[in-house]
Amino acid sequence: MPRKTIAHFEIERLGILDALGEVDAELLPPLNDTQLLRLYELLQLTRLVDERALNLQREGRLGTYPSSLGQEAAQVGSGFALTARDWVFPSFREIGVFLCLGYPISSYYRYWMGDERGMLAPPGMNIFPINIAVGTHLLHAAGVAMGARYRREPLVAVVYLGDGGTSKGDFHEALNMAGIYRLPMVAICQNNHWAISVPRSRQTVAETLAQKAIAFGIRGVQVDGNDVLAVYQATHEALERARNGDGPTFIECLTYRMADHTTADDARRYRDEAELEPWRQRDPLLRMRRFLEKKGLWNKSGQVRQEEALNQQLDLAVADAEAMEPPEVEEMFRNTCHQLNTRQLEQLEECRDGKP
Amino acid sequence: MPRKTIAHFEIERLGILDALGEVDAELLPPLNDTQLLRLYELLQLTRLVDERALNLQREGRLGTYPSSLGQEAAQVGSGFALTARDWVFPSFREIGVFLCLGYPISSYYRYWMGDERGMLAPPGMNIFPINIAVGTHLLHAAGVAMGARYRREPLVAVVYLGDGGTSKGDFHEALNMAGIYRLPMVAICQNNHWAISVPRSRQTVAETLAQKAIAFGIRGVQVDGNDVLAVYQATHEALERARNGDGPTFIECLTYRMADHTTADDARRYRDEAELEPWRQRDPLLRMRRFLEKKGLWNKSGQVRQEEALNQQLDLAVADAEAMEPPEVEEMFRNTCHQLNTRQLEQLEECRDGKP
Amino acid sequence: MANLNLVQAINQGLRQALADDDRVLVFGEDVAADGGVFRATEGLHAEFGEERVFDTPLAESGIVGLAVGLAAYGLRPVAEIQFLGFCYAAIDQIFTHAARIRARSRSRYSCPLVIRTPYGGGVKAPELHEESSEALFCHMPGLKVVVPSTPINAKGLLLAAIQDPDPVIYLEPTRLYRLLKEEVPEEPYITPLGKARIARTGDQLTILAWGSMTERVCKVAASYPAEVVDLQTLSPFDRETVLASVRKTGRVLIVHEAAKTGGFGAELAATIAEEAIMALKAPIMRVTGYDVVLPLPLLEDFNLPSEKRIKTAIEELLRY
Amino acid sequence: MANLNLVQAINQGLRQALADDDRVLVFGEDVAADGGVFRATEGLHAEFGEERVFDTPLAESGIVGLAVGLAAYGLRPVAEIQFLGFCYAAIDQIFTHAARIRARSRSRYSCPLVIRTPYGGGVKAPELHEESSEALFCHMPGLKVVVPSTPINAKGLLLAAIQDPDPVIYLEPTRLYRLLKEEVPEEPYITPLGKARIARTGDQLTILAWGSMTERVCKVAASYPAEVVDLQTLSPFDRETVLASVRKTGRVLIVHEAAKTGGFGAELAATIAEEAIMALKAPIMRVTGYDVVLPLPLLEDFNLPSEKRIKTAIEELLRY
Ligand SMILES: Cc1ncc(C[n+]2csc(CCOP(=O)(O)OP(=O)(O)O)c2C)c(N)n1
Ligand SMILES: Cc1ncc(C[n+]2csc(CCOP(=O)(O)OP(=O)(O)O)c2C)c(N)n1
Ligand SMILES: [Mg+2]
Ligand SMILES: [Mg+2]
Repeated sequence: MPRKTIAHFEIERLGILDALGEVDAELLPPLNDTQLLRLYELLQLTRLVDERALNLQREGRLGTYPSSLGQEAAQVGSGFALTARDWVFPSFREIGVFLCLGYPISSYYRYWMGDERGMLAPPGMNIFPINIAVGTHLLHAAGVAMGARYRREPLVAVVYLGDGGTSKGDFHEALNMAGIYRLPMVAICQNNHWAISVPRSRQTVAETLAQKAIAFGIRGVQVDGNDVLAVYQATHEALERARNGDGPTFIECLTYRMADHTTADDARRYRDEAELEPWRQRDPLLRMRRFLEKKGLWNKSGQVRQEEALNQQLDLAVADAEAMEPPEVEEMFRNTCHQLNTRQLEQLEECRDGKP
Repeated sequence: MPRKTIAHFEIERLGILDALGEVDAELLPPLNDTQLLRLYELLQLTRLVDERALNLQREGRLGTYPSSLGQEAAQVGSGFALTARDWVFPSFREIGVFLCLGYPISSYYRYWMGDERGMLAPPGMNIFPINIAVGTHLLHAAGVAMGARYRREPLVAVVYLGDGGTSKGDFHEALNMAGIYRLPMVAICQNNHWAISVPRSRQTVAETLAQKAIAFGIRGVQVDGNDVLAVYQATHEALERARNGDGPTFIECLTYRMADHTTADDARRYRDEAELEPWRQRDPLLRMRRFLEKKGLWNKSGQVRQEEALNQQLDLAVADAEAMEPPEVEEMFRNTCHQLNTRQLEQLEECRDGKP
Repeated sequence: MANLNLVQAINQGLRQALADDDRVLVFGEDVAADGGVFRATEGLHAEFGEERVFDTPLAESGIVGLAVGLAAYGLRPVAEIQFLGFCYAAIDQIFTHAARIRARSRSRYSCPLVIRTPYGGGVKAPELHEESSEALFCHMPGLKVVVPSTPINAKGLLLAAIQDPDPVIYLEPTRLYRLLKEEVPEEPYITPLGKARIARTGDQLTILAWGSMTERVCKVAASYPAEVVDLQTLSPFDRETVLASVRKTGRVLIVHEAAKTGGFGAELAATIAEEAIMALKAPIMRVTGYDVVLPLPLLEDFNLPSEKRIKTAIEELLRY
Repeated sequence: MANLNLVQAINQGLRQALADDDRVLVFGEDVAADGGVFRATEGLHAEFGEERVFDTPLAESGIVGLAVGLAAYGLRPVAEIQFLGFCYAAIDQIFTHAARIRARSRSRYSCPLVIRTPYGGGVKAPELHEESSEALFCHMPGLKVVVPSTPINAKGLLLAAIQDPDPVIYLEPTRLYRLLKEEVPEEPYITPLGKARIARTGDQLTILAWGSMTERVCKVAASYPAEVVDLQTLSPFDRETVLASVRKTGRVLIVHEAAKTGGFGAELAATIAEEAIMALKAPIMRVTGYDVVLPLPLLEDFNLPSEKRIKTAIEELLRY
């Protein structure tokens, strides 16, 4: 056998709803009008919660915050496909996913105000705390997926990461294990083209991120990340496969970070504003709204009413978050380990009556 | 754009010399008779040095040792393609590569006798010490490759790893960087089908290891690792590309670990002896010998003479290794940092007159 | 009651944990068919099957990260890292996640995992196979660090570690694996974490040690009025027992294999200097590995605290 | 001579190192166009170009491993890890390789690299952005650990670190980046590694500190007869200066941000208890961060050693 081709691979991209609000009828997922409207409402809510967070930060009422502007479809489309059983492993920019699960907005704000209690998930909601150490949490999803299979629980572990996250060794170790153990796991990568100031093109020279799945012998797909229907469909398919024992999927959502990396960042230092223009045309909310209007499900006044309603919801959430009494120093000790040792107990005493 | 295929990939396998000693004339690399005979001599030497190490270990004259039995072609074929300029980053099972560079056999033995001095490379020989922490050294090759490019030195950094090494995060981080910076680097993976007791099939479910290159957007090829000519050719091509600025290559050499993992291991605990039979048929030395005999370059008596000569060389190497005086305790301190601090100096004093 | 060496006691402990609690899973490199490179998991794969006892790919960070997920899910993962020297690649998962998931989730999730790993020198093994970096793990709140020193406490501490609701680093002194045998109770039992063991009583000098040094120290101490405190758990360490012994003897010798500077002996000395200094009749001495990169076999005996160095230090202290 | 804050002094040091020595390369995440998330590398990419100053992918182990290769090849890599909390992923490369390549190759290769990273608390940053795990690196022979505390020593120590033939972990106290300005000499200069600085003289009490705690300690100490020793280099630490001060004052307070147990303060206390105990009039006290998982901003001030806690300890010690 001389030079012989021994393996072939292909990467597919899925798109359903284009920037003008036109859909590919064959691919349209079977969602009823209520669901379609709910999707749009979640997109709206995501954007408003994010906008409000930025305002609070500017007023010094919230700490450093990473905006999800422009990535709403990737978050809501995938989050909407989840079932209550599934476990979610967020990165730090997935407010849209938290909202799909019904996570209390006030808690989410509270976390970014510098309070760990904001990440205490409500009972029955299987979501891990926000993960700051990029790329390290895919392994936890793998572990939960393995545990669930061991317990014969039909859940899927869904983990979110960014394009930058694909460069970490843990990304590799986790997805390789997901393949070996054929785990019920879905990794959703929001390729927003930037890792702070490092562009996607400098993160890897692979033409797509989806093809990284080939290294692990698992399924990889790319979707239009600003197309909420395509993201929903791709996630839904991946979840089905995982539930049916057909193994993990790595989904690359092509989207764009329309804001600074965080409120501590100034993207003008490193990126050309002109780059944003084409992506404004691809706005995920706009295209969904156009689609709904064409379907006669939506109009200007509905839009206005919805925004009002959501903003009222936000006023309450902010009020709740700010009404919360400050955490006690006990918090810091009691959550370090299940039982404090004698030195920790002495330290707690000192700390209690030792306001700085 | 609905479902659309956006990327295609293929993995090629190269073979030139088959198990019966037949070659694919078109692919035959342009090596003259002297070179072909030298290749065979190096294969022989590799096997004999290895055999001797095992004997020494059995007699308690050498420590735990990892045999390269069956992998001679992957090591010699690649090592023979290197130039004196290139830098080599071995794993721990590449005696064949050391021999191609002309590394002193006595030093190699000395290392496995528990003496760091065995890894002090002769002046002008650019080889890193044996690397025990699997997969972590690809990054050093990347660093040297980047440094060489910076200095406009036309060298290539060549790193060796095993199938197990492909599972480590550092493997991913290194090859991704190699792609991004288009580094003059070649990673040679000896897929000997086992990582101690873990079979290749449990290391990853990717059909080939070569395809892992796709994740990094770099070139990946598979070769018959028991075919010294194919390994030579594939390595030669990869080196040329690297030198010409065409970037890194990941080469998977399909071979088999015919011995226990190390002298501390007993493979019968976990692998079926029957698995070895087909690989005995594919012995890398045998097929090269058949090829040379068919070409009229080799015969029984030549074989006998060569073995004698090589064994004499080995007797001397062992004698040299064993004649070496034990290391001084200074060794331990002086090589920790360029200048000892006062505490280390006190410790050195104590250690000197404190034989255990 | 059977006469077992340390590795057999660990094997028995693992078998009993697997049998008693279906939440327990054992995994790592070569732990299944091979039974572990030191045979600590021998027979477990055959007895409990692939779902409970399985091999992983060669990926230490992955092994620990997987364990973190399994533990948060509610299982009791017991992960093996083949040697402590390969734990460095897993430190991010251990420090960033295993130790913090309880805090980050405000106790919604916890991390009851055990990481077993052979550690320490004296076995003439290759590079990175004889590390003793226990101190690193003792500086991360949220982690427990346990070091057995006999077959009996090896089993009891292992079962305690597996039952503990927080992450435990369980360091197995490779040199002791087959060095000593003793009668180990057949039934499962617990040796409580956080409690030291008085390996030998004495009133003139307190020697603090753990793991393989306990054995060496006890040998030497036999001919002196020295009390040997075998810490058993380094984090949290048994401050009360240590201080009580020091207050009794007034002299302290600390012995460990790891490099002196920044070793765990420093914390013990600092605690004594902070809380019992008035009881001291002499300087707090440390006999430890030197501040050098660990040598290969030919020099390792010059680095490991020898009986001679321990003897010398004892006699110097007793002269005060 | 310009009035610079600490981050500007570092920026100047990097610029001069790049200008003076073409072996120096600066790289890490966001160090190029962005100039570093704290602007420490601002302007360097524009001035020295892509070959000398470049961004890396998001891979900390990769960044350090790359630096190890560059250093062994003969260059002088200065790698930035964006925050100390992300160094955990690089500890394998740091401990297994950066610290050992000299030993493993019997000095045929060495590893003159510098890892710069912001560290410490007090800046109300997110999780993992305020770690102070300096002690970990002080327990690995072969590594140096440096912590500046003023703009002047920040520049001098950085240039010394870059010239040092061995690997140096250079920890930048984030809280001080913009807190204080001082006149920094324009020309390049060296602040020798391994030497402490007497930040304040006094004869009744010795306070040992480094990094951001130096500033806080000096504030409080001003009203007491306390000598403040700013270690500057933790590994190797300036044992002679520390012991001399202790022998003079007979009282010791150690202040650091990191958790108490296993912190570097333990090594200092142990060294004193071993070599100068007879000079002590009082227990060796430590005021440190607590043994807890680092809290988020709302609680961080309760964990960081406060002026009040330092004051209380000083007064307690002076009562002896
Ligand atoms: C391991 C690690 N290294 C560095 C950082 C600092 N950092 C925070 S976000 C970020 C970029 C992440 O990029 P990406 O994964 O694409 O996610 P995105 O910010 O685009 O959502 C970096 C470098 C971190 N949080 N974790
Ligand atoms: C990081 C790391 N983990 C574990 C080990 C222990 N170990 C030594 S060799 C080996 C298997 C390596 O397999 P492979 O990479 O295929 O190389 P081979 O032994 O087949 O040559 C293992 C697990 C190690 N040396 N390094
Ligand atoms: Mg991104
Ligand atoms: Mg192998």
